Amino acid sequence: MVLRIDDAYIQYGASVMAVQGCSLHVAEGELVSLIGQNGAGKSTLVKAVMGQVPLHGGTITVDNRSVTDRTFSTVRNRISHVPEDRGIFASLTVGENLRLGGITRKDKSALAADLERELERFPVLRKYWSRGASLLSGGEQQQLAIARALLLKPRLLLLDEPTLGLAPIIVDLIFDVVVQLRQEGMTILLVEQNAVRSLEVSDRSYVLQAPGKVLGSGSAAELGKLPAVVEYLGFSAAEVGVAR
Amino acid sequence: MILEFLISAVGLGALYALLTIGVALLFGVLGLMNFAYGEIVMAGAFAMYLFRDQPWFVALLMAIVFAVVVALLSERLAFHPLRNADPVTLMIASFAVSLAIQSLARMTVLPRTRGVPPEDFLSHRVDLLGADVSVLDLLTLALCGAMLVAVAWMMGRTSLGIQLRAAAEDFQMASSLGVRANLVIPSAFVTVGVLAAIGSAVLVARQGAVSADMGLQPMLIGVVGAVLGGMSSLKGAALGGFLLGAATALLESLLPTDLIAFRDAFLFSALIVVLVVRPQGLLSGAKVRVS
Amino acid sequence: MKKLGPVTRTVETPVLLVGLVLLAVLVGVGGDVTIARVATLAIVSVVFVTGLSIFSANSGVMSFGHVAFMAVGAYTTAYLTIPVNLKAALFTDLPGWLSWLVDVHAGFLVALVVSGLAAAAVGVLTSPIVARLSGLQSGIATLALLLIVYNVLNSWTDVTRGSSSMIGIPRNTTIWLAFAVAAVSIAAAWGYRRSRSGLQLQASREDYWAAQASGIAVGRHRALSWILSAFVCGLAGSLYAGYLTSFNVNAFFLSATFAFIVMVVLGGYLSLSGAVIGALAVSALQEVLRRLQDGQFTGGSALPAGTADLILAAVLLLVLIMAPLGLMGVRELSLLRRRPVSGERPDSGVEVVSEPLDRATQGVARG
Amino acid sequence: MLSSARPFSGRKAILAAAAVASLVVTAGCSDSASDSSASDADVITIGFALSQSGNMAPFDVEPGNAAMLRIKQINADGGVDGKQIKTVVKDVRSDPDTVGTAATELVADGIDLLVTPCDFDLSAPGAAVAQAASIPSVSICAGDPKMADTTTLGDYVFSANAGSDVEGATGAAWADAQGWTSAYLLQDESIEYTKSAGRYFQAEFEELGGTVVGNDAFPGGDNVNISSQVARIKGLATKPDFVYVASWNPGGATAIRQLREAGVDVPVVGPAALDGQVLLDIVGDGASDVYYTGFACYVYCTGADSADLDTFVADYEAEYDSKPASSYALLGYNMVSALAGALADADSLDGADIKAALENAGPVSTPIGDVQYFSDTCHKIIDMPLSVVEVDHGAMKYVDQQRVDSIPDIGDENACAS
Amino acid sequence: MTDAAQLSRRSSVLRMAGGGIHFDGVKAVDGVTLEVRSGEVLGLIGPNGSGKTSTLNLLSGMLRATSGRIHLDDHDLTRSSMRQRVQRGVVRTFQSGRVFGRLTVAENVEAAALGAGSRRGPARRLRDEIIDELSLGEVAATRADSLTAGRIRTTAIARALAARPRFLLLDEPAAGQNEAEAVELITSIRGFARRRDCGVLLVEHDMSVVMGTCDRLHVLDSGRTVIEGEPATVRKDPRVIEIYFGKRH
Repeated sequence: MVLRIDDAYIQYGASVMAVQGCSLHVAEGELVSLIGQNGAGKSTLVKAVMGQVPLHGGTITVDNRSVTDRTFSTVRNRISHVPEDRGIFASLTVGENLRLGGITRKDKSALAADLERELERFPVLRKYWSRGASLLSGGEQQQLAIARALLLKPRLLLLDEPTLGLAPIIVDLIFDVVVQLRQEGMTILLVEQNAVRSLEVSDRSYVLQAPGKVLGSGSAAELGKLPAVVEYLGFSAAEVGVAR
Repeated sequence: MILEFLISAVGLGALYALLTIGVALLFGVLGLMNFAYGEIVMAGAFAMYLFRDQPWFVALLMAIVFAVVVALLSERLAFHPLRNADPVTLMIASFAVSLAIQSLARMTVLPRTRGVPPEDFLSHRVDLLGADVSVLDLLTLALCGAMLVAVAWMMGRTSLGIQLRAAAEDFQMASSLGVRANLVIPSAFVTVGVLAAIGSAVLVARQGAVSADMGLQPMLIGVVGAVLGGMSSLKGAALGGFLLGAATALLESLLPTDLIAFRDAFLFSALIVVLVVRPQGLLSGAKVRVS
Repeated sequence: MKKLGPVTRTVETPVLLVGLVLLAVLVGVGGDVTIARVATLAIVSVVFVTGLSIFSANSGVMSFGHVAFMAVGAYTTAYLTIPVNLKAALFTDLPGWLSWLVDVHAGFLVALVVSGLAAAAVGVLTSPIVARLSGLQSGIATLALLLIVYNVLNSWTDVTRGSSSMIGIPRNTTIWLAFAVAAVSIAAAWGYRRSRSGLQLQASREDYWAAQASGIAVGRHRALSWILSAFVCGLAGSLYAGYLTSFNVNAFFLSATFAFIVMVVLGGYLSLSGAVIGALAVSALQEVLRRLQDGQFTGGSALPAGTADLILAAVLLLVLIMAPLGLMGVRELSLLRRRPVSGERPDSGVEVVSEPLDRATQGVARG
Repeated sequence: MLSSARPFSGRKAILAAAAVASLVVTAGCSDSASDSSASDADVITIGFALSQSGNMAPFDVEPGNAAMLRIKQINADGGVDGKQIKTVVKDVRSDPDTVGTAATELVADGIDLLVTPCDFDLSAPGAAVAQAASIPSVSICAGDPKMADTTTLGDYVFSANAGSDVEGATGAAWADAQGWTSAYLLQDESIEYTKSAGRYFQAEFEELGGTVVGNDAFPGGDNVNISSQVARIKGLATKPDFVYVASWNPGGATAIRQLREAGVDVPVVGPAALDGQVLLDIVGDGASDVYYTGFACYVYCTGADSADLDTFVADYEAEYDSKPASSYALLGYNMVSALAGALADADSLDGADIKAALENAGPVSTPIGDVQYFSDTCHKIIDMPLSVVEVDHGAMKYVDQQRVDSIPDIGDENACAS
Repeated sequence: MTDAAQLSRRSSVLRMAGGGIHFDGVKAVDGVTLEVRSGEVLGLIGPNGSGKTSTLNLLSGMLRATSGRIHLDDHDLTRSSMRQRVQRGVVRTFQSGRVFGRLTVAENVEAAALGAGSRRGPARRLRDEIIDELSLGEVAATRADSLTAGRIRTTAIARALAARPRFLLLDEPAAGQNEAEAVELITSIRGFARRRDCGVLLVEHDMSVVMGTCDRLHVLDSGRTVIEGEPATVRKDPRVIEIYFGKRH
């Protein structure tokens, strides 16, 4: 199991619970999506995996190592995070941003090959290689963020709302890339509000309800049989099928 | 005469630019407007005094060592625990650090002003295109110019430079990509220590005096120059510092005798005017993107 | 909305603060001459930081230049209260257009008000700077203002006596007068805080662009609070001159600025209560440290000279590390129980937005 | 009714108030610690409010040490008229407010005489406190002429130094004695001391028949760059006989260094504030023909050949394990000699009697010769023998002793001028 | 009755003619002409970086146009500051809310009412009205930075309403909202546009919000106008499908 979250509790401030007893897992090569409304605790959970928010109960392990361990490092365990705000360094060029993606890697020749592959995948990045990243559009920045994350050669890729605020045509492109990565065997946890599209592409999905409780999980078809999930999402799995 | 003035003005500008980028670098990486910067310069100058009887390169080397050690100690003891603090808090903390280092220096090694004799070769004058120019002015220009180029190269081309700039922009993202805070922040302080030490060596060569409160001037120069340049880039900071130095030299040669005492008033009035006309600083685009 | 005795709520904080200052007065009156002196100077500091806080607590902009207003107040008081015959001896080289200064004379209360007005006039002249600048730029511009005023006072020897001390000012400041001015200043600061202008300025402190987008004339309100705070700081300068009877331009430079900043920051620079409590606490601490260093608590064995400065710097650092917004943060002193406002109970299904600590720097702390 | 106030829970508020109150009370109560046995008939108590820390400490520490040394000697010799001198010392941390507080405390303790810092601006708040209590105060070495003016701070205020007016005039007199007739005045604008040194130099030099061929100024302080001033000196049609640098350390030394580096090689003369090892270090081994009017020549200066000075230095070193670093130390030593002499003549330890005794005392014997200290119109020294010291290739050499018996009246209400 | 209130009775138009701005030589908005009328909702859509937010910034006065003119009826606003425009009734919101964090909700609203020129008494009455209308009563005395995300958005809208807007410029108000919330938002935007006879410019990505709310749509690409028209027409336009929706929709 690449990622396992067991009965996680995460607290904001003194009293507010953002995540209450959430459990989920992602197996090797799986594309798992985490869907739910704004405020359900999805991003909080991802940040907890990255160690950016403290865990108040339960465990999170990556490859059977607890992320709250003092010696645990997301970088050494090759967890790549594409945050909600993309985390692009606006004052650096596209090339410099990409260079940072592989900053910890020692295998320089393999890195060069990986970089070449990502530039094939995202031609726009090659085109704007020496341009300031701030001059890219939102969709281009998202591609840069994903490409940069891939240069870490991630064991686990955390994509937090990669389509937020993007034009529909870019949303399509991003989902295409996600599908492509899954075919390449990447292990991915995808956080999305767009439930329909997420269910479409994922092996399994978890539906999260505030405060960070799993309402149901499984494939699109399985979830469609859970009345609570259907009520919460506002549509049934059958409709997902229609959309597909 | 004109050439002499130019070389001296450009030399002073280069020295000020050097002092300014030290301040701007820490502000970029940590959001720290370091009022204790002058005390790092003072540490370097103290080494120049302590090793005044050694060859100049030994003294310079020791100045770098002393300044770097003081810079790193201030990071470890004061700014490290404040890494999560906002810029105003950091700035005020640096005030406290400045006071503490000054008091300590005065209580221990620098109770009074010390003199550092001039190096012989710096006192010579050379003929340059008909102008009688001092070696010190030429060296100031060359040394500070070389340091500026070196810093520009380091920030723009090396891996450390890219990491520093990335960390300056978004520390959390940088660290999740594997940029190590405990590498980047001390590196920034080391760089600042080296810059301050070079600055202190030039200052000592020009002034010959070392005292516990000598840091005030370089600190003011650095802070004012950095804000003048716009705080957004090291390039802007260097330009701000350079203009400050050149303006100082210009005022000193143009002001009549009975107004020379008001040099600072003229200088800082000009600064305020520049700030009011261009609040974003000299080298910063008119870009406003608000979401 | 729960009604909580509106009048009590309105005046509670200033009354408590004035009470605190009164406590300092009583300590001063009850103690020996040295205590009385320290207490009086502490109350003058209260007036100054109250003035400073009118600007910085409401606008959120730190000023390094307010000591210049204090200087203007002190010099004005000197000019108005030094006996005319002594003045004629002190200022022999006044330029012609200022020669009338030798003959003017005023009672101390008039001098006090005029000193405030003179400082306010400098405030009016400089208000476009703060109206236009924010953040660091503003901080540096105010620092530049201090450097300019210091340079002029220090160099315009014919008029300001330059680096020579201003002397022969009659002693008019009593501890009770200082207390009265402090009380009025606190009331004025509190009144401004709750005024239309104060509310709009606080809004701009929270978000400059959103305030602009709400039609708030940020520059105008900043200028207004700047001028009012200049007035109060001018009063502080006047009290200072009237108490010490002689002063030097160096009293209004960086070390004084640092001392006042320590007060305001220790107490909490976004809160009036913080400023007042900070001024009293730091004044008391300074005196304790002075005596400690002189050996009054350690049975006569004096500590190494300079220890007091070191301890002061260390205390400031510790407070900053433990409470970055100072002891009071943005709170005001209050004894009445109020409903908690620390956080809305989250509606089910909605994530609370306030971030745990500081998101941007969590990674740093880990690193 | 809405409030912008953030509630602050009652318990915390009380804690905060209690913390402030306890600090205030601690500050208040500790007072009983200082005992007051000053009115003891067999003891003369002198309060010292000096800067032992802060940026002005270098000016006060050595004169203070030397004063303590002299007091110890006097007490060992049986005291003043059989009375021992007792000292109470407070560090004023280079802060004018603290000077006032310390003076208030000392006066309350019942001192008979107050010694204030070596700087006019720091002395003034202390002198004002003593003046109000009719207790004489003596600045240990303030050089600003105003310090001694009975009309400025008051008639109980004295300075145990000659002042920059005397120093400037003495420099002029010595230059005139060398046969130099044209001077260039380089004026440091940073402090009053340097400004009046320049003014009185020019007045005396012109009175003696010399001409000041040029007059230039620089801002002074510790960031000195006089390249444009240098260019103007070098641009003069005829070289002046010498340059008078009315400045102080370290800025003055830096200015001289920059003059020499730029190739200005005429003699340089300056006031006593240039004195000290630091001048030698800053101008370096290459510089020569630099003169200043100091108080004495010892330790780092050779050629005075005075057994008295050697004894002073030896005693000082025996007491403090280091030699004095400037000639200001001697001023503190001499001051105590002067005070002891006057106190011996005083009718009582009443302030008015001590003041009268100070004004009427005769010349005081010091290691640099006899010095007449105070008169009833002039509360400082006029007839002070200044030692002209030459800086020559890394060494300081005694040249001559120079005195003036009066200073010119330049219309600035200086009570000591004639 | 104030002048502003009287004015809002008349139907009026906020118009940008040939507006443009460039940053570092890059034309962010290039000769865009559009107008919003009282009582209608105009949707401004387009791919990322197409100049939507810049257009909104030009209209609100946050940026000064480098070319073109902006008029409110007969008043030339091209050179007016953001504040002057607010006082004329052109009010914007921000994507992230940008409430005054350490002020209470009530103070947020009152400050905005004062900013738009109300005196103290009327400002407080207006504040209470708006707080009632948007059901913010129970959090009125709560600090805005401790509110929930939804309440922050509501507070930001309440603040905009306190300026008595005649034209409201909304910057992605539905960003990060679920569909139920978005539906609620549509209703309230349409509601206050009608009730207050207020013109609304809506910059939005969420097509369900845009389609459900807007009377007309204006589509931008690379800072230029692609098409303007009824939602149904725009939706079918081949150029819009090409650059924005993509072929799949």
